[in-house]
Amino acid sequence: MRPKTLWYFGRETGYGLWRNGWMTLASVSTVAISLFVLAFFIVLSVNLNHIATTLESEVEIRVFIHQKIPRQTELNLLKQAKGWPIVRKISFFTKSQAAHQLQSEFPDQKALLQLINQSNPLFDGYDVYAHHPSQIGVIARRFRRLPIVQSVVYEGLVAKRINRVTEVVRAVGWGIEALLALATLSIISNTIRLAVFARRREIGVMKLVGATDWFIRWPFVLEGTVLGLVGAAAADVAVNYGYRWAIRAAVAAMPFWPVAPLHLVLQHTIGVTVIMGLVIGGIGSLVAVRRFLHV
Amino acid sequence: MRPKTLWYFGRETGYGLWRNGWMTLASVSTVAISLFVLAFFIVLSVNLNHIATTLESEVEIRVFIHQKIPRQTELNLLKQAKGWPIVRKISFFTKSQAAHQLQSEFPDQKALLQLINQSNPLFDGYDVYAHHPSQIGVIARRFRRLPIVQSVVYEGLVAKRINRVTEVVRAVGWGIEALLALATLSIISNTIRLAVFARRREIGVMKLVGATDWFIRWPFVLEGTVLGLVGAAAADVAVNYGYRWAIRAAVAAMPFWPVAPLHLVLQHTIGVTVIMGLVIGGIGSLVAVRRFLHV
Amino acid sequence: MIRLEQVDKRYPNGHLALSGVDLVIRRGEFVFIVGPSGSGKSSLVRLLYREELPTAGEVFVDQFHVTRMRRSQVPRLRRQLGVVFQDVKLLPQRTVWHNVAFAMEVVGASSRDIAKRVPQVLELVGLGRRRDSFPHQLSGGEQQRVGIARALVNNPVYLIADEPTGNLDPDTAQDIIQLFLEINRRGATVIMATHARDLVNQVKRRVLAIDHGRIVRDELKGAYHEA
Amino acid sequence: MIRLEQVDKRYPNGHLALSGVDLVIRRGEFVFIVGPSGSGKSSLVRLLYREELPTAGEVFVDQFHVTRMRRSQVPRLRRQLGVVFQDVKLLPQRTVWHNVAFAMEVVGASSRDIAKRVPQVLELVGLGRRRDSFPHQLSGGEQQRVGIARALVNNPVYLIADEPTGNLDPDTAQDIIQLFLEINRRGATVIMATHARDLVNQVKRRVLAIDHGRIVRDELKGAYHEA
Ligand SMILES: Nc1ncnc2c1ncn2[C@@H]1O[C@H](COP(=O)(O)OP(=O)(O)OP(=O)(O)O)[C@@H](O)[C@H]1O
Ligand SMILES: Nc1ncnc2c1ncn2[C@@H]1O[C@H](COP(=O)(O)OP(=O)(O)OP(=O)(O)O)[C@@H](O)[C@H]1O
Ligand SMILES: [Mg+2]
Ligand SMILES: [Mg+2]
Repeated sequence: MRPKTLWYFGRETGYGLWRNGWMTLASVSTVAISLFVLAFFIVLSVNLNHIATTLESEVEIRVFIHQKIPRQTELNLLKQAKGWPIVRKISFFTKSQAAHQLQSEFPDQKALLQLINQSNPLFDGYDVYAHHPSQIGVIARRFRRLPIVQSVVYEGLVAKRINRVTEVVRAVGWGIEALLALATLSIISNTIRLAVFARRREIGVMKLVGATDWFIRWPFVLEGTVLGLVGAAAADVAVNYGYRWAIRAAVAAMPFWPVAPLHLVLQHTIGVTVIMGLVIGGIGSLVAVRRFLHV
Repeated sequence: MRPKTLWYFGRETGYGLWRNGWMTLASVSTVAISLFVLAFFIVLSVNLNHIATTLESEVEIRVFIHQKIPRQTELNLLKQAKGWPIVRKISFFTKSQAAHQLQSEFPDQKALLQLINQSNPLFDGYDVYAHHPSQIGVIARRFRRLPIVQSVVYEGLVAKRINRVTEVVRAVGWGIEALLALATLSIISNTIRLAVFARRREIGVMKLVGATDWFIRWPFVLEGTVLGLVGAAAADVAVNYGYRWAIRAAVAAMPFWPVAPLHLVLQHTIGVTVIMGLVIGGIGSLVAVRRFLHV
Repeated sequence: MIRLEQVDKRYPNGHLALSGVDLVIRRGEFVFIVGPSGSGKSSLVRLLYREELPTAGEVFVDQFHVTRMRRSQVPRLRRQLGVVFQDVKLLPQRTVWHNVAFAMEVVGASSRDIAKRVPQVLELVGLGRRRDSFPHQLSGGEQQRVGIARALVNNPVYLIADEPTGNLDPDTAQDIIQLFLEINRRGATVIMATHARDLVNQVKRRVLAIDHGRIVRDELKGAYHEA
Repeated sequence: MIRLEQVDKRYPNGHLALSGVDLVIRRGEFVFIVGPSGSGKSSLVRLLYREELPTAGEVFVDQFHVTRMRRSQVPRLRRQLGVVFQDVKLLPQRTVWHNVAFAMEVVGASSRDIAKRVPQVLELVGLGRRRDSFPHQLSGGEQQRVGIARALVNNPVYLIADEPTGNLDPDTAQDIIQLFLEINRRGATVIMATHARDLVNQVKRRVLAIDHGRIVRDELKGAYHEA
C-alpha cells in the first residue's frame, strides 16, 4: 500500500468517526460496556482460581514421630524435608503443642484435659503442605518409609472434595468466560452492523462512483478497529480503578480472604479485551460492510 | 384511544418490525443476549445465596450433659427442645458415639484411644442447629440455664466468618447484578437508538406530512417493547433449558453441592428480564425517537 | 390567506437565503415562484409549512401565526397544506399505496375513506397500476407523482409544490399542471416553485420572481422571464 | 463504443422495463435519450455502469463485456464513466469539495491534482463558493450541479447524465448543456437522458426515443418530439 493510500485511509477513518459522532459514541460505549462486563468476570474467575489455589494449598499431611526420638533427629528430618521439591511448607510441632491444640478444640472435656495434662499421650510431629493435592499421596508414602515416623494422617475425603470443587469452579469460570466472550462478540458485531447499516447508502454511492471494495472496506474496518480499541481501553481503565477499589474494600472487610493481585488481573483482562475489541471491531466491520458492497 | 387508532398502531408496529427485518433481528438478538447474560448472573447469585443459606444452616452448637443423668431425662429434653421455634434441628449423641467420633478424628493417637476405651471421659450431648447464626447465642444461653447441661460449645469464630462470607457473597451478588443490569440497560438502549437512528429520515418525513409526535412515537415505542419482550422471552427460554442441564450436570459431578431449585431461579430471572426488556425497550425507543422528532 | 412580513432567513452556517420578503397570497390564488437555482424558492416555501423558521419577520397562514405557534400545533398547520417536496420525501419502506394512505391516516381518516380516496388520486397522477410498488422500484418521475398524489389526497386548502415537474416529461408535466389548475378552480390555493418556463408562460397566472433571496418581480398575469 | 444487443430488463417484481433494445453509440457522439416518465431511460442508462444487469442480451462498453465481467473489474469500468444520477447520490456527510474529490481519490489521483482540479470543476458548475457546504445545506439545483461536477472531474471518456437539469432553471440548464457540448467537442461521448424539450430541440443531436421499454425512434439530428 502506498503511503498516500494509507494516509487516505487514516484520514477517512478519523473522518468517519467524527462525522458519525453520535453513532460512534453509541457504538463505542456499547463495546466498552460489553468488554467491561467480560473483564469483570475475568477478574472474578482469576480470583476464583486464586482462591482455589489457596484452598488446595491448605491441604496438609500430619506426620507423627515415634515417642522417645531425640529432638535433634526430628529437627534434622525437618531440615531435610524442607529441601524436597514436592513439599511446599513443613512445620514442626511438639506433643505439648499438640495437646494445646486438642485442648482448644475440646475446651470443655475436662476429664480429657486432665488426662493430657497428667501424662501427655500425644506425639511430636510435622504439618506438611503439598503444592498440589495430587502430591499428597507421594509425600505420605515418602514419610511412611522413614523409620522414625510412627504414622501419617491425611484427610483424603476433604482433599478430594476441595479438589473437586476447585476443578468445578475453574470449569464454571471458563464456561462463564466463554459464554460472555460469545455474548460480547455478538453484541459488538451487532452494534457495528447497525452502525454500518445506517451508512449503507453511502457505501452504495461510493461503489457507483468507481471505488473498489477494498477502498471502501478499509476505512470501515479501521473504524471498527479503532472503535473496538477505544472501547477496550475504556473497559480496562474501568477495571483498573474498579479493582484497586475492590482490593481495598476486600482487605478491610475480610482480611482472611485471598485476593488476586492487581497485576495478575490486568494481565488477563487487558489481553482479552484488547484482542476482542480489535478483532471483533475489525472483522465485524468487514462482515457488516460486505452485505452492502454488492452494488 | 379509539380502536381504529389502536389497530393502526398495532399494524404499524408489526409492519415496522417486518420491513426492518434485518435490523429487527440484530436488535432482538442483542437484547436477548444481554438479558441472557444478566439472567445467567441472576442464576449464579440465586445459587450463591442458596449456598450461603446452606452454609449458615451448618452452624451448630454442641451441648454436653452432666455424667450420670438418666437416658430418659436426656431424651425428654431432646423431645422438648425439638419444639423450640429457634431450633432448626437437634440430634442426640451418647458418649460412646462421641468417643467414636474422636477416634475417627485422631485415628493414630493410640494412647488416647486406649484411654477412651478404658474409661470414657466424654459426655452424652446434643448437636443443635440454628436457623440463623444470629440465633446461636440465644440457643446456647437457653441450654446453659438447664440444670442437666454441663456445658455448651460453639465455634463462634467459624460462625462469624461464615456469616461474614455469606454477607459479602450476597453483597457482591447484588453488586454484580446491579452492574449487569446497568450494562444491559445501556446496551439495549444504545441498540434501539442505533435502530431508530437508521430510520431518522422516515420520522422527519412523517412529521412534515402532518403526523403528531405521538402518532409517530407510539409505533416506535410498541416496536421497542415488542423487541424487548421477544428478547426477554428468548433469554428466559435459554435460561430454562440451560439451568435444567446445569442442575443435572451438577448433581452428577458434585452430589454434595447445594443447587437452587429451578422454580426459584426462574421466578427471579423471568421477572427481571421481562421488566427490563419491556421497560427499556419502550423507554429506550421513546428517548431515541425524541431526538428526531424536532422537525 | 398567507402573509409574510419582512422575512429574513439566514441559515446557521451564515448563508442569507431570504431577505426582506413581504408577501400576501390570497385564498384561491395560483402563484408561480420562479428564480435561478439557489435564489431562495425552497427556503421561502419551507417557511410556510414550518420546516424552517425565519430569522426575522413574521409568517401567517390562515389562522396560524407560524412564527409564534406552539410546537404541538404544527401538525394542525401542516394538515391544512398539501406539500410536494423538491426531494420527494417518500417513506422508503412503504408501498406507493401506503405512502399516500399515510397522509390520510395522519389526519384520522376512516379506513373506508382511505380505501376510496387513495386509488382515486393514484389514478389522477397515472399510477393506478403501481400501488404495490416500493419507492425504489419506481422511476424518478413516478416517485415524483407519488409525492403529488400524497399532497392532493386530503384535498388541502393550500397546495404547495416545490419543483413538482422536474422529473416529468413535458406531456406528463402538462397533465399535472392541468390537475393543479383544476383543483385551483375548485377553490384551493396553489403555490408552485418551478423552473418549467413553458408551463409558466402557458397558464399566465401570478408570477413571483426571486433572486438572491429578494422578491424582484410580482406580476398577476406574468411570464417566466421579464416581459 | 457502447453496444447493446437484444437487451431485456425485467425487474425482480416482474416489471418489464426494457425489451429488445439494440443500440450502438460510437465514441464522440452526443446522444439524447427521451421518452415519457417510466419509459425505461434510467433503466437503460443503469445497464451501462452496471448498476443493473440485463435479464437477457449483452452489453459492451469499450473493452468491457459488461454482462460477463467479473465483479472485481466493475470499478475499472465505472472509472471510464462519469455518471450524473437522476437522484444525485451525494455522500451526505461530506462537503461539496470532498464529494467531488472522492471521485478522484477513488482513481488514486495525487493530492496536488485533486487540489488543482476540484476547484476548476466546481467553478464550471457555478459552485466555486460553496465548497465547504454539506449537501443538505444546498438547494436542489446546487446539489444537482455538485453531481455534475463529480461526473466531470475525472475527464471521463463517457459522460452519462440522467436528467441532469431537472432541478435547474433554464439559464443554468443552458450553461450546463454548453458545458456538455464543450467536453463533447474535446472528444468525450455524452449520453443524456432528459425531459428538457427546449435543450434537445436546440442542440440538434442524435435523439433516441424510448417508449414502454422499446426504442421507438433514433434520429441523428432529431428533436424532442417526432417531426
Ligand atoms: N427496481 C425496480 N423494480 C421494479 N420496477 C422498476 C425498478 N426500477 C424501475 N422500475 C420500473 O421500470 C420502468 C422504467 O423505469 P425507469 O426508471 O427506467 O424510467 P425512466 O424512463 O427513467 O422514467 P423517469 O423519466 O420517470 O425517470 C418504470 O415503470 C419503473 O416503475
Ligand atoms: N440548510 C441550509 N444551510 C445553509 N444554506 C442553505 C440551506 N438550505 C439552503 N441553503 C442555501 O440557501 C440558498 C437558497 O436555497 P433554496 O433551496 O431556497 O434555493 P432554491 O431557489 O430552491 O434553488 P433550486 O432551484 O436549486 O432548488 C442556496 O444558496 C442554498 O445553498
Ligand atoms: Mg429548491
Ligand atoms: Mg429516470
